[in-house]
Amino acid sequence: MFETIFVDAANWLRNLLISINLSPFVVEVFLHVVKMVVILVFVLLNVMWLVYMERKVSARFQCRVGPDRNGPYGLAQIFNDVAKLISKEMILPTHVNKKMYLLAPILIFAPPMAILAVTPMGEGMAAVDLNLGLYYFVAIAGINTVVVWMAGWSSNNKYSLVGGMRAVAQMVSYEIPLLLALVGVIVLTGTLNLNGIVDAQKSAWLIFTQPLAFFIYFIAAMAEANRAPFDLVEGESEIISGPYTEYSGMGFAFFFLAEYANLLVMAIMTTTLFLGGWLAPFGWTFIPSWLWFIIKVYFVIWVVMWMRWTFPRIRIDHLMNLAWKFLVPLAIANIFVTGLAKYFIGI
Amino acid sequence: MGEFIAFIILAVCLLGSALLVVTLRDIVHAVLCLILVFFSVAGIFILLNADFLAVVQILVYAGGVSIMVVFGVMTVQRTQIQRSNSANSRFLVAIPVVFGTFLVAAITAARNIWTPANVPVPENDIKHLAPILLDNYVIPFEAAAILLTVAMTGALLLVKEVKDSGNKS
Amino acid sequence: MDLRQEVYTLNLGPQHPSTHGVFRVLLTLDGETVVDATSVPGYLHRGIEKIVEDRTYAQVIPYTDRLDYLAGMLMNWGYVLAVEKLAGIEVPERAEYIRVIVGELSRIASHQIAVGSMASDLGGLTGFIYNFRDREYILDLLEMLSGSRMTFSFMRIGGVASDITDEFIGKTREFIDYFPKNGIEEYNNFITGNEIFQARSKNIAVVSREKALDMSLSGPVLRASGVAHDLRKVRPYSVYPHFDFDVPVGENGDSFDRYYLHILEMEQSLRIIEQALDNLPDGPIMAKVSRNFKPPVGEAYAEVESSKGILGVYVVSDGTTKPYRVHFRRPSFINLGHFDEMIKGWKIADVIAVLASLDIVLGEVDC
Amino acid sequence: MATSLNPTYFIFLSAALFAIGVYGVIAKKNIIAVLVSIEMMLAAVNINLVAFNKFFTPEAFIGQIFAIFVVTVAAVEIGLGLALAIALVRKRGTTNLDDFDWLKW
Amino acid sequence: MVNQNKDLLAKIAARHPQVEIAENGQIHVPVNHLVDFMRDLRDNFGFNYLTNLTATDYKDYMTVVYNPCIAEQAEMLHIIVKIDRDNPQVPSMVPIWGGANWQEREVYDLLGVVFTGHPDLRRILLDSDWEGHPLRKDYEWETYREK
Amino acid sequence: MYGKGLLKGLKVSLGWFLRKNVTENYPDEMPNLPDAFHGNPIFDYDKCIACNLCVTACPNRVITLETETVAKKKVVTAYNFNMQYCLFCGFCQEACRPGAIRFGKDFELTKYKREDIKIKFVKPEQVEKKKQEVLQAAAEKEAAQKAAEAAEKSEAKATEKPKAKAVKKPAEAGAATPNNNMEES
Repeated sequence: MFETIFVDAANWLRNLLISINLSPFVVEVFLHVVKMVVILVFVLLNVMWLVYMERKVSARFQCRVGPDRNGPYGLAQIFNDVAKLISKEMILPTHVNKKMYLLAPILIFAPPMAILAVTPMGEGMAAVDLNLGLYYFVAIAGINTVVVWMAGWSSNNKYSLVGGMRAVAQMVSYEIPLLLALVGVIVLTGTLNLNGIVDAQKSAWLIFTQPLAFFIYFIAAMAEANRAPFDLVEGESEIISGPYTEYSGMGFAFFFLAEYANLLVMAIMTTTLFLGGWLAPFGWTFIPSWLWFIIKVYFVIWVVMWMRWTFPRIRIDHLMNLAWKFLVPLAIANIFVTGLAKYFIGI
Repeated sequence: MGEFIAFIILAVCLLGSALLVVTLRDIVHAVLCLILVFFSVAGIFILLNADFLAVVQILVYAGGVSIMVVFGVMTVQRTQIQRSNSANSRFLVAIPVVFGTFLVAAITAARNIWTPANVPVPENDIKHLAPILLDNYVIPFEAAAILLTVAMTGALLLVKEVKDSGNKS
Repeated sequence: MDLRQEVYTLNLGPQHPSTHGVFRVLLTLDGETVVDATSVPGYLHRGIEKIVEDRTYAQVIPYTDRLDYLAGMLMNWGYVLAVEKLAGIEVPERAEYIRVIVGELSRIASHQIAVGSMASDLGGLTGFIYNFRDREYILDLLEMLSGSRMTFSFMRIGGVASDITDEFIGKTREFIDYFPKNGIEEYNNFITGNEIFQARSKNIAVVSREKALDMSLSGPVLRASGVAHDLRKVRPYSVYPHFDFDVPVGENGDSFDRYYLHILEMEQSLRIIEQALDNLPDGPIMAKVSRNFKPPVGEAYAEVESSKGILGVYVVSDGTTKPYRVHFRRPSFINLGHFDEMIKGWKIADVIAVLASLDIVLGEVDC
Repeated sequence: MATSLNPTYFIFLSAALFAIGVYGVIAKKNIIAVLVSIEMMLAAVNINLVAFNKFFTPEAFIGQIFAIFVVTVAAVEIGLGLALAIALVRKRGTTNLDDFDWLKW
Repeated sequence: MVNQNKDLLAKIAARHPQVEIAENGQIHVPVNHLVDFMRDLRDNFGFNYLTNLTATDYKDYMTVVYNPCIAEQAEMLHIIVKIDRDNPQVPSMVPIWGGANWQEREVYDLLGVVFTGHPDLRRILLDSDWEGHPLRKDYEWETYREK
Repeated sequence: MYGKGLLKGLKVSLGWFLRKNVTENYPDEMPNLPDAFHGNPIFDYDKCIACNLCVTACPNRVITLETETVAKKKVVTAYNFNMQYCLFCGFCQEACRPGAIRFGKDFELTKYKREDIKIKFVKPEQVEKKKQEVLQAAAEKEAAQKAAEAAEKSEAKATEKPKAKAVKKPAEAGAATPNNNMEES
């Protein structure tokens, strides 16, 4: 019953709408709007939870307690944070490029939302079952760069500018190993459809058949999502807050939350592509598929946080060297090996 | 009907942002509008059942080319950015030329009687594209790859050489 | 037209998360590479040297705490040593031992900040927190003795303010047992051994032996360049000749050596404390110093090895109850003088790392 | 597939986009604006190609293949064009195309 | 710390008759002989490390104090130079010991001693438009402490 | 091997993730402070003998002490402790032989108003009471010993007078020279 709860809900809604004699076109449009709203709510809830989780997890790693003053276990801290950020003034410094400065925080949420629309979060639970899902993910992930650059450039602050430049350099460089690592996945699964990729992992998760690709993908995705040790874009000990230095109030809140939205997207894609998506390990199907998905996603997020609170930040030239001199050749070798294996063994 | 509405929306979006690209005073804003143009084109492609091309459009143009242009603007533009995209005196010539081009194309298109082959574009177009691209057109494909490599090398050389001579002066 | 147009200046500070206080560096950058740098200190200048001209000799002591507030004991020590030398006061041996114990504890606490801030400035905040966790033990110990956690004002001209108790000795021994295993080893595993950390600090901003001597650098910054110049060994003061310890010396003079010496020195400090606790003599803790203390006319200059380097105190007396002139030779100040040379040609991120490896305290730099 | 759309719409659209691009190429002072306009013209061409592909040879995919090559060429063009622009600007310190009126540099 | 090595002091006294060595080991050097003396200390006596440099205002004259020492050895000298208070000028030690750079700037800032030949003699701790030199004894200032 | 250090670091932080936190829940668990702690200043009016030693010992001129001579005995009429300038060095506590001024363990010394931080320890009624007591004691003493001990009285006078003089002088000098150019950051 729990297994299909969301699919059933969608079908019920569709049947309801059809039963009141709406045209199929209108029904589909309405259903998509509903799905978008659900994804929006899903992202916002997760992001708010992630803010709290990061604070708690980092506290645990640093032998502290973390927020525990507001509500039980400090859970009300989430709402207090958001309320504080909303109620603060969004300062508009004098020499900013106004249109871009105000547009950037609005646009920053678009790419993660767009990606989440195609990810299957449970059996048959993708808002849009896109044939080119994986390719689409790569394409949309690149858009983020522009928005971060907009924020950095329009702020008219040198720290922001340096941050924006770093964002562009880092994200463009890591797009390439990311893409190349995914080629191995595509070769093995023979599909670009995310549902298809999950289905193809029924025998063995791709993390076991493509460990190298997973390694490259994981590093590149962390760099794409600006997570430590690749958080050079923010690099709070060097360039204050990078592109977000000048933002305050809501503007800052949007960037701050988008950071976690990107983390969520990164974890979701890792889960989908390498950890078997919503598939239940050991045949434990008594836990619904979407719950398995959430568990895996949060495990990935926890690992990322673990790394963030352990490692120091890498330097920009090391970062570039890592991408171009280490990850790209490794990814190409991986493609080659995968291709050979596929050709000769025919996995 | 739905397709028509989508077409109208996309066309308005496309032409509007394209006009903004050539009229906005600030080159950076113009480039951001260019990204909107590319997204609209991608939308048109989806309308034309070319999903793969739409994603290529986003990946190459919106993700790659626009970033390159943005970078170009940043390295090139040193004076005030507000008036960086002004028109020169030739716009008086340009307007008749533009209208001429448009009219010729429009009239030719309107006079022609199209007989569309009423066959739907196959789903999952990438499965059909790949064999054509890698069997029938493998030589142009490789040529394109070489072209890209040559262009990249050339671009690097151009930028680097000037940097060296700049150091000397 | 030349490429100089691509160079831009960046004001790093005075309000910046990683300048350890209020300190400004005017960076001229080409992309992310530092072309030129100018240090601008002075944002925390409180005029302590002027203030203390209007205080009696004893009243100066709380002000010295505020120089290097991370190692207040050593700052106290430098000052009282100079005054004792000026007035020719013999300090009882027990007081000297207590001074050594609290001084070395203070040195460990200060080095922990150096190690931790190096980690946090490279982006690993957790290393910083781990250092603070263990520093708490030392602060508790010193608090038990002096009543304050940072600005101790514990030393007096001719001795120390209070005697150490058995409870203090017991807890210090506990700390000596605890620290090498749980503290130092953990820092080595967590910070020193980390490859990213090493890549960020090894071979960065190398200072040659000659340059280090020429620029009058001192403390771990000097010793990282291979100069074994530790006043506790080369010109021993107090009861340091009684103790057996080593002076760790770096090889390359890079950021990593400067950082790693702090950890090695913590181990040596622990050794000294252990020996001092074992050989603690009985006796008074204060020499006879009159309440209306007036040293003879003259001047004296005394140096101690503080956690940041050589702290020199120059005191001139005109025979009244107030010092005529007090000058502090602050190690951070002089170490920072070489900073702009060190960071040339490195990236912005390295500027932060090098500043952290210099281990400055702005209260001391600006005096 | 009876669609309410027919090729004329797309030809009109691409003609309009192409015309805007032509205007940009002729009238813009800034070298980067000109490059951007050329990109728009190429996009207009692509729309045409894909539209013809859909309406006339849906199963041969000739139009889409051609569009892919156009995308490649466009990427090459913008890359080289920007490199040239940067080189020129470094040499001459201006982005104004009207100032590039010498034959050697 | 004043050096106790009598041999060294005797050697210095023999080489430089102009300097005057007090009983407690403090060395008084005339200003015009300072550069030669210091250079000789560094080159021939091995004093390669200037730990301290400061000055004092004595109302009718000023002294500049130098404490050079030898790295990894115990020797340290206490050198006092007496200068005119109205026209306080001393040759800069930066060419001999680079470490004098910021210390001389500090002394200039707080006491107004001009170090001739210093590469970059600007105020270091105080604002560049600050008036007067605070550590001079006749410096007047307002108190900001509320009553 | 490359990566070994990274794994070691991960191991350390994971260890702390699984362990109990070492921090204290501060407002719930108050820190266990040693007796020597320098917290809030506490003044015991009855113990104060108005010797002025704390005033002279204080490096930052935090304490002002006002006295009034009632029946040849000094009565403290005001003991003001300007805590915003206090360095918590404990010199006043050390100087005070009778233990009238000392530091407690309360370290939460923030105040809402600037005036609140200038502590006025002596209340007028205390002064009045003390004055009455002194007068009464003096009267009693006078009544009891008026005829008898003339020599003792002169001796007391001799010891008390120069002491008061010596104490007062530096305080005056301190007030006369304007010196505090300190903007503590």
